[in-house]
Amino acid sequence: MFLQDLAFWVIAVVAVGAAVGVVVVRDLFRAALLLALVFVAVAGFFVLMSAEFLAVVQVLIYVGAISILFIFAVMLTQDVRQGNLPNRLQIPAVVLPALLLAAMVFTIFSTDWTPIPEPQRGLADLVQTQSVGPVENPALQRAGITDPAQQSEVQSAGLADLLLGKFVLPFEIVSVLLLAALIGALALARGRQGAG
Amino acid sequence: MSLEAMLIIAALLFCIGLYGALARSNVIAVLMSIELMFNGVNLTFVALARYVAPAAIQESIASVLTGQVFAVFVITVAAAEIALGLGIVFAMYRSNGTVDLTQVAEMRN
Amino acid sequence: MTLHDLYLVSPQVALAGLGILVILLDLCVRRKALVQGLAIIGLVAPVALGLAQFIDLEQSGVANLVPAASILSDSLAVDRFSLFVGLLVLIAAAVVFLSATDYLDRIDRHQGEFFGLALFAATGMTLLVGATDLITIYISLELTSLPLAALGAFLLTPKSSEAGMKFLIVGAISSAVMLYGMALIFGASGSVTLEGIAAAVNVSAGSGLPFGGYAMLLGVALVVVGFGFKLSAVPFQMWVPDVYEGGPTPVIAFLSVASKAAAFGLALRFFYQAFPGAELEWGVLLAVLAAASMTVGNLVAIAQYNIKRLLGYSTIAHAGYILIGVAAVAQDSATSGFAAIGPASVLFYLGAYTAANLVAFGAVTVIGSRIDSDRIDDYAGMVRRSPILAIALALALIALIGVPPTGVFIAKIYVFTAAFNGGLAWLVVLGVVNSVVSAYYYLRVLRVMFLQEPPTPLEKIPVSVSSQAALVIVGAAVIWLGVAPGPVLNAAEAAVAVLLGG
Amino acid sequence: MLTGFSGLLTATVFLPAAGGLVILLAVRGDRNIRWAAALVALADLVLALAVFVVFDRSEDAARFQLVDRLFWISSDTVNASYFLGVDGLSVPLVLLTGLLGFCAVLASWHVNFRLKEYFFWLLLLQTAVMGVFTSLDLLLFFLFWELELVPMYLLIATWGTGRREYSAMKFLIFTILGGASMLVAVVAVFISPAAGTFDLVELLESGSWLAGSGGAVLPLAVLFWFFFAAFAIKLPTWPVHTWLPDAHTDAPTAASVMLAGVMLKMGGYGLLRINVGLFPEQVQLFAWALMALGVISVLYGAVVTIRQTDLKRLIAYSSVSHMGLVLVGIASVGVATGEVTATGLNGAAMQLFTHGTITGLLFLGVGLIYERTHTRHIPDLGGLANRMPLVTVAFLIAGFASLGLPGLSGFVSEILVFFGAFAAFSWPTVLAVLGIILAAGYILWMLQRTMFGPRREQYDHLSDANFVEAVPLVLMVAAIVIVGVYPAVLTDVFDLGLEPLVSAINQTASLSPVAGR
Amino acid sequence: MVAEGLVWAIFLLPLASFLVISLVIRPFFNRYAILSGLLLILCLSVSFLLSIYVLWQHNQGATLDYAPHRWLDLGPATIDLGLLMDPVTAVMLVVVTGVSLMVQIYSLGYMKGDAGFCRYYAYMSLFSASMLGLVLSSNVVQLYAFWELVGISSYLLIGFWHHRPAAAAAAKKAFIVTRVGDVGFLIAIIYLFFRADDFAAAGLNALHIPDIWQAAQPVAAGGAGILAGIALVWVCLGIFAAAAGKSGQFPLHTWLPDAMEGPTPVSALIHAATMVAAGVFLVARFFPVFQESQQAMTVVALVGAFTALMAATMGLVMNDIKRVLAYSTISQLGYMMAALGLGAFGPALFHLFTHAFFKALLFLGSGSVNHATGTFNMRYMGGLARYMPWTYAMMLIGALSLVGVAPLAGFWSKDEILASAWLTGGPLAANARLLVFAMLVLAVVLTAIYSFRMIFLTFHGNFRGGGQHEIADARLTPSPAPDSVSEEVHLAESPRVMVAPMLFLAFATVVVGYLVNPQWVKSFLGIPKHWITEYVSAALPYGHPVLPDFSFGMALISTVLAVSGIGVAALLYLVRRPASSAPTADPLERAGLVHTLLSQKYYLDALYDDLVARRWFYARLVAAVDRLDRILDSFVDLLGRETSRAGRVVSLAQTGQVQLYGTIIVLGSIIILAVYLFAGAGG
Repeated sequence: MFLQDLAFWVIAVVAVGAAVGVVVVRDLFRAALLLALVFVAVAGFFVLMSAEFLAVVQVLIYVGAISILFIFAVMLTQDVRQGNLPNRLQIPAVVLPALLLAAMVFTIFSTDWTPIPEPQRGLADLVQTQSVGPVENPALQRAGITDPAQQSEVQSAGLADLLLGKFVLPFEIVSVLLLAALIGALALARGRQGAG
Repeated sequence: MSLEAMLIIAALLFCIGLYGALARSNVIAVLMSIELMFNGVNLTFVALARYVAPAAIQESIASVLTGQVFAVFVITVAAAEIALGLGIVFAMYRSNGTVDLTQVAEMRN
Repeated sequence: MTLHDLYLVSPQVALAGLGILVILLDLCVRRKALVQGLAIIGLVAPVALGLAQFIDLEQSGVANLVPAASILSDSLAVDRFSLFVGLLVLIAAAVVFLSATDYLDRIDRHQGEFFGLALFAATGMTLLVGATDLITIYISLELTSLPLAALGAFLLTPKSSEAGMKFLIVGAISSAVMLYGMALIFGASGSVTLEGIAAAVNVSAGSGLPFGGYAMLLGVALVVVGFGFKLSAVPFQMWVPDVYEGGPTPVIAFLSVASKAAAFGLALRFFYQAFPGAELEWGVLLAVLAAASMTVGNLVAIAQYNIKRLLGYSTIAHAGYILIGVAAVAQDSATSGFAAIGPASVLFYLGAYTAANLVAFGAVTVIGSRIDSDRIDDYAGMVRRSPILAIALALALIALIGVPPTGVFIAKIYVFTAAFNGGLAWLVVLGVVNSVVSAYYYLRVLRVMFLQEPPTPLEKIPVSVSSQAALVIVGAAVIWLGVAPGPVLNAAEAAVAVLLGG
Repeated sequence: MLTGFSGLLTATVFLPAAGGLVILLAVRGDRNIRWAAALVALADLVLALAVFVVFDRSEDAARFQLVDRLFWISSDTVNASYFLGVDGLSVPLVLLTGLLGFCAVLASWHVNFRLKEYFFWLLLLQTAVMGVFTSLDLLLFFLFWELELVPMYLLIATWGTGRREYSAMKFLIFTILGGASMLVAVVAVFISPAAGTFDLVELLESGSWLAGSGGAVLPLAVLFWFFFAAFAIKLPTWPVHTWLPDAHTDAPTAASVMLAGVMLKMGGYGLLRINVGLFPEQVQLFAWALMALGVISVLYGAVVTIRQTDLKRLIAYSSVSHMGLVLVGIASVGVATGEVTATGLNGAAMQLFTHGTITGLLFLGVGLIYERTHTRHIPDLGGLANRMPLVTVAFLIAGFASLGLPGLSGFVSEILVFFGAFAAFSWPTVLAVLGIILAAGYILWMLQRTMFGPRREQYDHLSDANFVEAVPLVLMVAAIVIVGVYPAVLTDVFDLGLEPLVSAINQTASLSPVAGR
Repeated sequence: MVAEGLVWAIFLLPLASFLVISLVIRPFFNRYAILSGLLLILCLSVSFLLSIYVLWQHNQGATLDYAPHRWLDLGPATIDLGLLMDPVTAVMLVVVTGVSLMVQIYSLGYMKGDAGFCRYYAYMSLFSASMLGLVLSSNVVQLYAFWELVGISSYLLIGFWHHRPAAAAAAKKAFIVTRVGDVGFLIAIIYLFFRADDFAAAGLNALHIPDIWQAAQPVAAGGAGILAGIALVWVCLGIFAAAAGKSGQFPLHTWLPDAMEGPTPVSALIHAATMVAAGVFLVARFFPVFQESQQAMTVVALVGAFTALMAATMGLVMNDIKRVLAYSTISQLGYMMAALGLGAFGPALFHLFTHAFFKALLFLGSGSVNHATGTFNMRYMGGLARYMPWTYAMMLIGALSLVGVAPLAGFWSKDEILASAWLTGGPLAANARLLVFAMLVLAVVLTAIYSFRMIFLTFHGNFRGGGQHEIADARLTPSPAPDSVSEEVHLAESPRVMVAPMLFLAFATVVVGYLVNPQWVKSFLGIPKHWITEYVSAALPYGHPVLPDFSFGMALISTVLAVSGIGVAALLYLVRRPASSAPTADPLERAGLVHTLLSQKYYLDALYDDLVARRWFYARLVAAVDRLDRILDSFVDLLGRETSRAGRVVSLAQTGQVQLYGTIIVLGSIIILAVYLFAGAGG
């Protein structure tokens, strides 16, 4: 557990520090790199929270795609880059998020979160950790799940099952959304009328 | 490591992102900050999924994955949003010749 | 996913498919009129499917076509409510497409993408009004916003890009904020479905806090930000005038009616189904937003010189009026027959407002594309340059004031009745005072068009047949809704039954 | 529930609008347009006369007659009907509208641009006013009430003179403000569980909707004042009268005639029909306030009138003064002891009719003068009596009627108002009576300086009214004289409409603690 | 029994004449304008004959009770159109139709060739009809209606030459000043209606005049006792206010001299004989009510007497012959009022009767003079006796009658009033009665002086140039000559059509005193002693003070006073006058301040017009209210301006800076949160 805590705090420091860097450094290129670092750190959190699949997705999409996009964008607009100057809204931009943060922190501490009850704790761990594919029997047995009904339940509780089952509609919508974003980006990239 | 710690880190990320979104003048930096906010949200989702009992936990153990599912969708949408956002940034860059939001304020009262 | 599930989402599938088809057709043919034609005629398919679902509803007698066993049961509802608003969206799309004719030569080469994106956005809207879980809501919301952002920047002119960028950034910030709120709601309730949230709120009621707890409270407050952005309610409205001014007019037309209708549908369903026991809390919040929207929208509109900006502020103001209906929860619904009047008035108002605003934007679209200006001063003597445009615009503006015999008049009566029923008499008074203020700026446009001399030499403004048809049909609808509102009223009342313990 | 469909009222109400539409779409040529409009208006006058004649005055006749009722909006929550009908209160006003509508069309003979539109709006206006007087459904009433806005606005702003756009906008804002206030009240009445209907007849006759103020969503007193605000603006009463002088001054003749002649009457009609009819208790309770406003309007209007140098402004302010009498008449219900009688209300109703004809005639006269001399500035006028004897005579008669000369209609309404109000508020009534001295002052001063005085050379070429111009003058003079000589022709009809209101008031007074005042 | 229709015809014939002239002759036969005059004369002749017939019948004891016709039903009371045929009415009918007939005949000549000939006769018809309607009315509202119609006819006739600004202004002034009084009447009527329920309880109609009489009588005297105490006083004073306005009683007399701007026959008929007497008639009509209030009677008597005296003083210094006559009229009306106040009902009406004839005669005479000289200004007359002997003779008769010299009509009637004042005094307290008497007696002297000043200035001495000379003089001064002055001077007797009516009136002036009211014999030509005073007194169903018999002492005193007055006038204007060189000089001017005060009419006109009307009312009150109106108006504009300014201010936030928009969103959400949290924490 100590190692876990240590890892958590290390990642936390890295994540927050890098995030602050993203919004503070003048050089956009460095900001983009720091952003990638934040993404990686968040992926680390995911791992810590047994969301391995998400961690993978995070790395693939955020670090692998989005960061690259940002870097491209930064480079393409290099010629007009006046640096990443702050605008004139510094005071409200600090005060308001700070207030919001205070509210969030207050909420986080004053809320009586319902913990996962003990009988299901183990199952939940298992389901979350093994979220990608079917859970293998040995793992089940290690977790002390012997009831066949429970076993099959756990086995059927995969992210993929959810995405194609209970959440199939948003899944389908996302596909349309991606298509729309693609087409939109393409259409915007076509250039001015007459110019191309 | 606890739920509260995790949530606070997430909230911090979110608010730092929010600050950046409000206070940076370069549109790319603003988009980056918005990504920070999404990451904060995702952390929150996953942490909640990890530590907080879903209402339907008695009926279906799979419901403990709901937060993660949400996070998956958020990541995807964020990607789409950034793709389109950068498209618009390029369009703006070409037509207005700048990526500085303080200079893109032609329309006002 | 069974065949029946597919049937349940068939209108949306048809819409998205139509979007793809239009883009493909654009790649294949040179005659751009065909693209437009397909986009318009193709809309028949989703409309027909929606009507089929409606008939199905009537015959089966169930409130929601989605059976509990369906895998869609957590995500989607196909009921009269979603069909009503969905149909409104589709009609708006059709009308916008029809009246866009005169505008299309500006986006000559990418009409396919233009219509395609609009159709994708429409898909999002139709899903939005049926969505019953937070994830679907979020995704649909994004599907509504993102294509519109792209469309906003579609002209690639400085103003247009600026409009698209503003829409995107403000939208992204508010959707991130909303998302955090959703996360909190999810955390507090342990559920993403509206039903589950409602159950959690009921369980936690009695804590003395609004919505039963701090997390839920903060969650709702932040979700309201996202909704407010879509509703263009104060204080989330700041993007509206700039985007309206810079965006392509047909897109703005679509944005101002369809997107708004969907957002109100969403807001109604969200609040009524997820927080049925907490009306007092969100009712007051929305009432305050309504008051602020009406007042700010109308006040600032007075100072506008650009017709699109003016209509932008007008849309903010009308968001305020409609919000009255959302906020007007029947105080004692058990005793009176007026339990449904709040949401029903919202639906009717949306219908009437859609008609009036479509006419206004239709006329502005044509005028703007012909005289290449949206300045109100350039509308001088419009009645001589094109009587039909002037009369149509005048009718729309009069309707927007809420003068009989137009639909918005009945709608206002209806909304105000609801407000009284909800104990919001002060809001009614504020609302009527705002109507007076609004008359001032609407009529200024009227005055310019009818009373000022046109520039010499007099240049007539040609209007395409399709635009004329759109203006005449929707203009007739504006009056029809004012003279014989019965059918639509009945439909609206039937539609909202599902929100109230349906 | 009253049902039926006789069609006469529907025809009366919609004939002008329909005719206007036909003119707009189908008639070509200035001459034809004018005659077509005149024909339509004449036909409507005949219909209005028919309504007046057909109306059954016998003892056991129904209170509301010639009912036209169709279902309009029927949903689970909102129910409203297309419901027209007349009672004794509205019948004379329908006639007045028909009469003035016709005169207004004839007074528009010289309008020379955008004729079609002009007559369309004018005729639409007539439909709106007719609708207000005949609607028996609150929602329909409000609909017609608002329908008049745009036509009037455009008539003033397009065909007016001077600062016409400013005046038109002012008119509009005030009227909309009033409408807004009424809208609140209409909706509140409807939503009140004890009412739950827009059906005026039901509301008037059941009276039960008032039982217990808990039955309304707003206190009845508040509703009363919301309604009152709308009608007071229209009437107009001090201090919300300031739109009237501007609107009148800058409106074209026909619009002035309609505005002063019938549209102000909508305010008075509303007060009688709704404030008195639906709020028998409140109107008694607040009679003192009505009286105060009325007396202030009478005196204030008269005093300001004296200072006016613009002919139309002068008449406009005199209207403020004269319409104040309507309030004074209505305040007669505030008697401290004893039964309320219909005298004061009848006076108020009569004042509506008589002021309509008198001021209509005055504006016609001013129109003719302005058309010929191109000025309304009183110091620039004078000596017109020689050149325009017919106009002078009409103007004189209108002026005399306006200052309450017996034998002409104004006297009847004034004396009825005073008779009625004195019983309730003696000293304020005496103050209001003093207004007639002021009236004599400004009317005679105006006559002296416009019509009389030495001949002026620049006016030597002026001609008297021609046939088309003379017809409305003669009609109005006839109306003024007939009513003045034999007022029972109207008062008997008004009584039929007012008696039920009075008995309702007496009934509530005997039931409620107010009676003890 | 006289058929009701015949009585109505007296009123309806002139009305018909009005309608025919205005609707037929004026529009279609204006070229034959003379028709209008003939028509009215015809109608009036018939009316006159009918009036005499009615009077005769009534005197024979015929009952003339006619049921009224409902005009307007007002619940407890009704407004009726009815005929109140009592002796007062019968006498008034004869006076009005008779004098009117004469004036109309005279007008044929006087108005000949005037462009407004038809209009003139139309107005005259209207006036005659209204005046007849007034005296016939049985309902108080009906009476008020005709009262106002008479006023408007007077307005129209004073302003007949409307192109003359002075005439138009005088007409307006006449109407407004009388209306001030009318308001009192109206309020009295309103008060009566207010008591209608009480009336109805006693079976009376609150607006029916005989019923009002009854209501005013105490129950003990067989009345209804409804009107009593202070209410009774106020009702009386209200009615008296109107009477004072119409009859030119102080302080509402100022309009009457100005009213002389109208054509002279109009002055003769309306402002001498009939309309101005309507005030007296009104008080007489309500005499049974007045009688019950000592206060009201005292007021009436004092005001009447004071008016008689004050008007006479002003008559002394006027140069305009018609104005002299006008003040004389006011003065004489004062006598009548005073008589009524003294309870001398019969003498008052008798004086009204005689005054109508001799004052009409004097006015017609002044018109005749004007016809010859082109002016009314006596300073430019003189010596006319030579040129117009008939006119001179008749004016002399009129003047003597006015002064009250022995055998003429004026003597008899005035004498009765003085005798009443001295001997009985009716309900008045003794000192009030003596005051009244003193003023009346003093006025007799003044009457003699001004009357003969007029005669001497006009007819004696040398001719001073007439209108021509006046216009020439006016050119030397900044103020132009009045519009009524004309250059045409033809010193000759007036045409016969003008002289004949004067002859008739002069004849009446001589004989009428005997014909209707022989006092010192038992009967004259079968007419009983005190016939008219007793006859009219019979109109009072509730009794009246006893009338004194003829008193030689009083007759002697008044004659001496009159003759001495004439002597003074002769001294001033006959004996000393020719010595003065300036033709326009007046010996009275030597009175200095007193003369100024009198010729400025005690500055009452100035007080009313300049101070009250202009400075206080118009410049202060009206201006202040007008300013208030502007403020109200600007308040509306201000509201509009501020609203749009608020809009602009709010719109300043729209800077175009997109992140500001985001900031505002966040701010908004934080505010929402804060409110929720506080509200939540608070409960």
